[in-house]
Amino acid sequence: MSRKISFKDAINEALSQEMERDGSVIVMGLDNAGGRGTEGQLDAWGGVLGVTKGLYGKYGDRVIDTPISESSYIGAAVGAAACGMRPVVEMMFSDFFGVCFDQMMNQAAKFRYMFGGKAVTPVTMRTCYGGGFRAAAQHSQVLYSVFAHIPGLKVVVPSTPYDAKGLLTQCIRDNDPVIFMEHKVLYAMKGEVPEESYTIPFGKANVVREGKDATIVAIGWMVHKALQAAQSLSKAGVECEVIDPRTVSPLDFDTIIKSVEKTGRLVIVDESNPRCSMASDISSVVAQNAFKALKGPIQMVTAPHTPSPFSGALEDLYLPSPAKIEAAVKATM
Amino acid sequence: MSRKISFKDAINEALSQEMERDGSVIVMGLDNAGGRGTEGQLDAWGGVLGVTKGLYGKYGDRVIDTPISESSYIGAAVGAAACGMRPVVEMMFSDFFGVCFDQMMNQAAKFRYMFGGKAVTPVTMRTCYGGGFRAAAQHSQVLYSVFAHIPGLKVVVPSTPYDAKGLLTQCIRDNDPVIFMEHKVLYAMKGEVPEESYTIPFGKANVVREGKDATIVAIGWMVHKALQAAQSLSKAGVECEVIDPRTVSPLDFDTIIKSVEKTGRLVIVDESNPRCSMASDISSVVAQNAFKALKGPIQMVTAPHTPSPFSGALEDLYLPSPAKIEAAVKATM
Amino acid sequence: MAELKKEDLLKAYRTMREIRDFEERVHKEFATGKIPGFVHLYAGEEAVATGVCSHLTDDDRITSTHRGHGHCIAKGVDIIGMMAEIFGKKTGSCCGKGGSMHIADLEKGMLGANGIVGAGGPLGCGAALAAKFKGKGGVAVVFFGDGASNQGTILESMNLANIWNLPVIFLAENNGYAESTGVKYNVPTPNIADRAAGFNMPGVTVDGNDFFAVYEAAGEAIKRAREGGGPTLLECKTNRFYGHFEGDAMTYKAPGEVKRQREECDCLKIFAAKATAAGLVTAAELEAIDKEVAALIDEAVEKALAAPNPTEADLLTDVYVSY
Amino acid sequence: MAELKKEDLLKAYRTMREIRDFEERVHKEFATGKIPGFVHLYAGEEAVATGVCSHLTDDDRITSTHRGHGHCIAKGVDIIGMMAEIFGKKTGSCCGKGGSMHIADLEKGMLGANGIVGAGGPLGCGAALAAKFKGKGGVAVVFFGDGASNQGTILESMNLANIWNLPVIFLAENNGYAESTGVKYNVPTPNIADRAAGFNMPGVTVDGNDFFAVYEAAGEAIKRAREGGGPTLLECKTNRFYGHFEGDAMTYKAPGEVKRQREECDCLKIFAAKATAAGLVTAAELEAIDKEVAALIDEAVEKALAAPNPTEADLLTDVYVSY
Ligand SMILES: Cc1ncc(C[n+]2csc(CCOP(=O)(O)OP(=O)(O)O)c2C)c(N)n1
Ligand SMILES: Cc1ncc(C[n+]2csc(CCOP(=O)(O)OP(=O)(O)O)c2C)c(N)n1
Ligand SMILES: [Mg+2]
Ligand SMILES: [Mg+2]
Repeated sequence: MSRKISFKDAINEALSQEMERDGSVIVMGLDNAGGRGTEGQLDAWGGVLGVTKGLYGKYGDRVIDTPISESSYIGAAVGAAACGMRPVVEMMFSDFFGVCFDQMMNQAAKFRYMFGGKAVTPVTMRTCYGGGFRAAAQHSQVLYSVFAHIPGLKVVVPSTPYDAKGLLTQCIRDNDPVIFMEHKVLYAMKGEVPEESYTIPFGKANVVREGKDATIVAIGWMVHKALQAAQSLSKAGVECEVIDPRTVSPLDFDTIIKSVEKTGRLVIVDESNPRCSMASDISSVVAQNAFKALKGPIQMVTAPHTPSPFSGALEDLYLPSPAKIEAAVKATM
Repeated sequence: MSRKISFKDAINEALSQEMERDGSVIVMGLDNAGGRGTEGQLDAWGGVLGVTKGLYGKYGDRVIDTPISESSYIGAAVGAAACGMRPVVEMMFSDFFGVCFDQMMNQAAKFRYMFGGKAVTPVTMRTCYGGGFRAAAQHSQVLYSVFAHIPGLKVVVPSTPYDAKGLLTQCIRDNDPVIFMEHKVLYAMKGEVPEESYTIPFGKANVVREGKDATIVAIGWMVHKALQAAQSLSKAGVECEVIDPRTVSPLDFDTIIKSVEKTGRLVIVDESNPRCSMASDISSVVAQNAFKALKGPIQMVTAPHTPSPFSGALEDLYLPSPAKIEAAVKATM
Repeated sequence: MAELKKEDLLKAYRTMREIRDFEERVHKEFATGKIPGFVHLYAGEEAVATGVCSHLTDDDRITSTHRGHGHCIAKGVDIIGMMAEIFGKKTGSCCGKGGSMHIADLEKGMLGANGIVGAGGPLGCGAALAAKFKGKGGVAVVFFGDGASNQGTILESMNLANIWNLPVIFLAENNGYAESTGVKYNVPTPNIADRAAGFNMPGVTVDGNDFFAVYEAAGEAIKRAREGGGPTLLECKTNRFYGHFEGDAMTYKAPGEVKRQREECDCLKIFAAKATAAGLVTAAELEAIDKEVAALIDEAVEKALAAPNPTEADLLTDVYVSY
Repeated sequence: MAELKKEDLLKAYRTMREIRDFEERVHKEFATGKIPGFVHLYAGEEAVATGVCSHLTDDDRITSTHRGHGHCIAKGVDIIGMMAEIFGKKTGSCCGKGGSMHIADLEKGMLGANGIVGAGGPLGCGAALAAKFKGKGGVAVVFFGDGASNQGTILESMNLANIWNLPVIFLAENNGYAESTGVKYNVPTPNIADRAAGFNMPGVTVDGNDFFAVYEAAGEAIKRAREGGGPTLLECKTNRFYGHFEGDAMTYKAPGEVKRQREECDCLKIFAAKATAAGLVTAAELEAIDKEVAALIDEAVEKALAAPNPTEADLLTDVYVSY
């Protein structure tokens, strides 16, 4: 495998291949084709950042543009999923889940349990998240910690084009509601991606780098920042193991605990706000299950308990950085 | 002080005294008076569980009944707060925040930061939460972990009538958006409450019981379950310190850490689902800051990663119980 | 009326009677403390669910509300399983995990009672979308109350349904109250159906206590939807005979209001009077049904009481298909 | 027109010119990469914000949208501070923490641009509620787009406003597009104002490129609101001259569409033509304003470029009043 494509194209390819493979897969979202009801071009946009571009040309009415009525169209995806379809519905920015949180938290997530195991709701909710675009407080949030808190949802956070394609394919074939979180900074990133379709199972972490001195767990975009830090630390003789959980619900605690049992040290890099975050979640589970193995306090590198600032000067300080990760690794020593 | 009143009446009294004291305090919610637009009695309900009963008679149009449009009426409370009022708005059950999550997460919580410190939004959102009523998956959730994740919100969870009155009074006088969470099981609970008005500051935990062998942090209804467990353990010679944080954002980590430094052991009792929960939050902060003091792994007693079941037979198994807390304390040993 | 065969009429009457007796019985059992949780009864509104669902097959879907027992029965959900569910038993429709507020049977096209007011609007649009893709003329019906008519989800769903030309009927059950608040306070127009025009769809208001009026209006709307003619807003004005939930003293109602409604607007009485007067069914036939239904409800309660609770093994299952 | 004094006209023209020049300049600066984040320009729609806000004082409040620069300027927000904010500078209206999508000035009654479509509906109702309690005739205006008209929050807010008889104007800025999607796809009725009847309020549609038409209709609605007559839905049909956001190639528009609109529907040209033809102002007076505004915008950009960034000390402040 040597073909390199972008994270964005990897997502597009997964969507296209699954639509080709299974007629019950439909794609829904704001401007997912674009140009409806205008005198200009149809399929003008492919979603606000162009991720679904070209699907309309191939699959026509199976690409459904929606009014700005997220409760209704996300809820419609949930309802259609409970009635035999496999919708992939786009929430433009994860911040906007606020306007339709009920359909996700109280409907999609709870059907199966409330109905005694008799509901199957294979809906995939794709959404773009995270900082780095100076998009300020309402377009930069991370929120997977909130989603993972909710039983009944699965939450997937890929960090590479390869994982994006394989995990999204798994989302679409999966029989549970899944939130698929695409970091906006990663869209342009290129990587090797096989042309044929493939799946990556949920709940299997990826050990991105092996090391014996400290374990760094990092999520989404943060995986790349952790790798930078690990490289720099390596020069100083500290070898970090970097683990990318890939899915945060379910989360592969086993791989993390095994690594901590080896290294005795843990840093978690999570772009979320800190309180009740994925970082605190992983920290608490490890502290409970690998208590004896820990040689020093677990360190969390997160955003502060503050909304995302607009100014680039502030956002750069707001986000976890390789320097902060390095410092955290040192603090575990 | 010897007058005993119920948790519900304590809340009602705080509302009434603050309405009396400050004309900018208004009360809003579904059927908060009740009987509007009918041929029957006015002030028929006082909210679904009767908490605001009688305020309409005293304060008339400052008690505002709302249509079932939570986004609009909660958002209106937020907007009115930003324009000089001090609304106390009721969200009947905390589960319903799903339909208006945006107004809370992206509006109320973020105004001040986004607007460079120039907004003041003194809105209090009262809501009823938690299990025990066989109210099933959509009327039993806890959700303070989700709210506490969000910078800009304060989250208050009283466990006694005394605290309910003092903390709610503080909420109303406070200049930030606050969520005030009332456990439905506690409404009927009686306790000593002074007649005059008083405030309890945010971020000051209450050491409900002193002990030297283990620290139990418990929230809301769970405080009472923890006390039961502590009493039973005391008979076996284990003396637990029981700490009620009272507010989970801000959270008084200092008091907890000091206690753990004394006892070396920590159990957190949190009615939430476990992932990215308040239990994991407290656990991670303590593990980081009292690492050396810990003599055994921190234990969390929470609900499982499962929606709330309806059947009483299941709900009793679902909720943290004194027996589970006892077992957890033993597991820290 | 002409369109309805005798067997159709008897079936409709049986359904309404089943709902009424089911609810009256749940009311009694609740008072004894044997039924846990929040319970909202549909008694008084039977003609609405029945008039609508008489037109539906198991392939058609409905979304329901917190007041869902009537919708279930009208959609053909097994009454024995329903009663067991409401008692929280393992043999219930949802294994005791859902209860009254989440009672469902997806195989019957009943997508669940719902504890969130207005949540059914989007879900019903989704069911209709699925039906549209299937292309076999299936429809969805969204039941919602006068109170729910103010929820943004319902309003925006009407617009969505129109834009997507979905085979969905928005069925407003206007029983005059949202909890303790009168519809006059919450809805500023004479009819909820007046909102339809803003979303470019037909809006119709009928007497919801008259099975025949509901049946006819629903038939038209459903036919139009099946034929690709898009959504309709159909409002049925009716009454609830019990409190908002069990335990509600109804002080917000005028003295004697329910009594008068029971006398003058009881859909079962109205049905019986019309159908016998037209010579389509006999009083004896209806009485026979009454007896059968009474026995069925007795059986349901007996079985529910005797049924086992779910056990610890059930607590953690059914969250995911796989995890 | 008669009602407007010369100074009012010149002030309105100045405001529209300020908005236009501000936006044209931001467009240019954005292209050089100096402006971070997402930026949505109001050019083309100036007559709407200006026609409405001409009736408002600092005690009246408005809620805005992602496309908020025009609303700010029309509401009297300081242009120097605005430009600095958009550049992310410490001297900005929001200390560089908000940016284009959250630009605000509460003292001027401008409750913020908003990154969440439809969020202003509830907030505006709240502002109107506060005004009602204050009892001094204050009003609130909720600006929202044709796309936002489908958001449940906007729809239910209209109902709420009616029930509570709030002094609020729902101001639909129909520029024909929600991002790349035409209003014909999203809104099934000829006018957005057609939705008003369902919520029992007046609904009016005017030419949003004609300052005078907007001014008059808004004046009536605002007067009614001030006098306790309740809410109005006022729709202004207009055009946006730039992409949805900066960087949008606008392939969804017909070739030449914007060019034609700039020629035929430019609200500044229309204003100038009407006002000079009526002999109320002279071309020279308008030109003088043009020059002053050009200088002001130059100054704003220069100051913004020269201003300092916020610093680490600013990162953690302004989350709470106290914590
Ligand atoms: C989002 C939400 N808000 C509020 C409630 C509480 N609640 C349950 S039923 C109800 C009244 C519903 O009135 P209506 O729609 O007329 O239905 P009815 O009870 O009359 O059948 C309310 C407010 C809820 N369950 N969900
Ligand atoms: C809740 C929410 N959904 C979607 C978006 C993305 N979005 C931003 S502007 C916009 C289009 C708005 O269209 P319209 O209301 O017509 O305003 P205009 O841009 O034309 O001024 C969309 C979909 C958002 N910001 N918030
Ligand atoms: Mg009702
Ligand atoms: Mg628009």
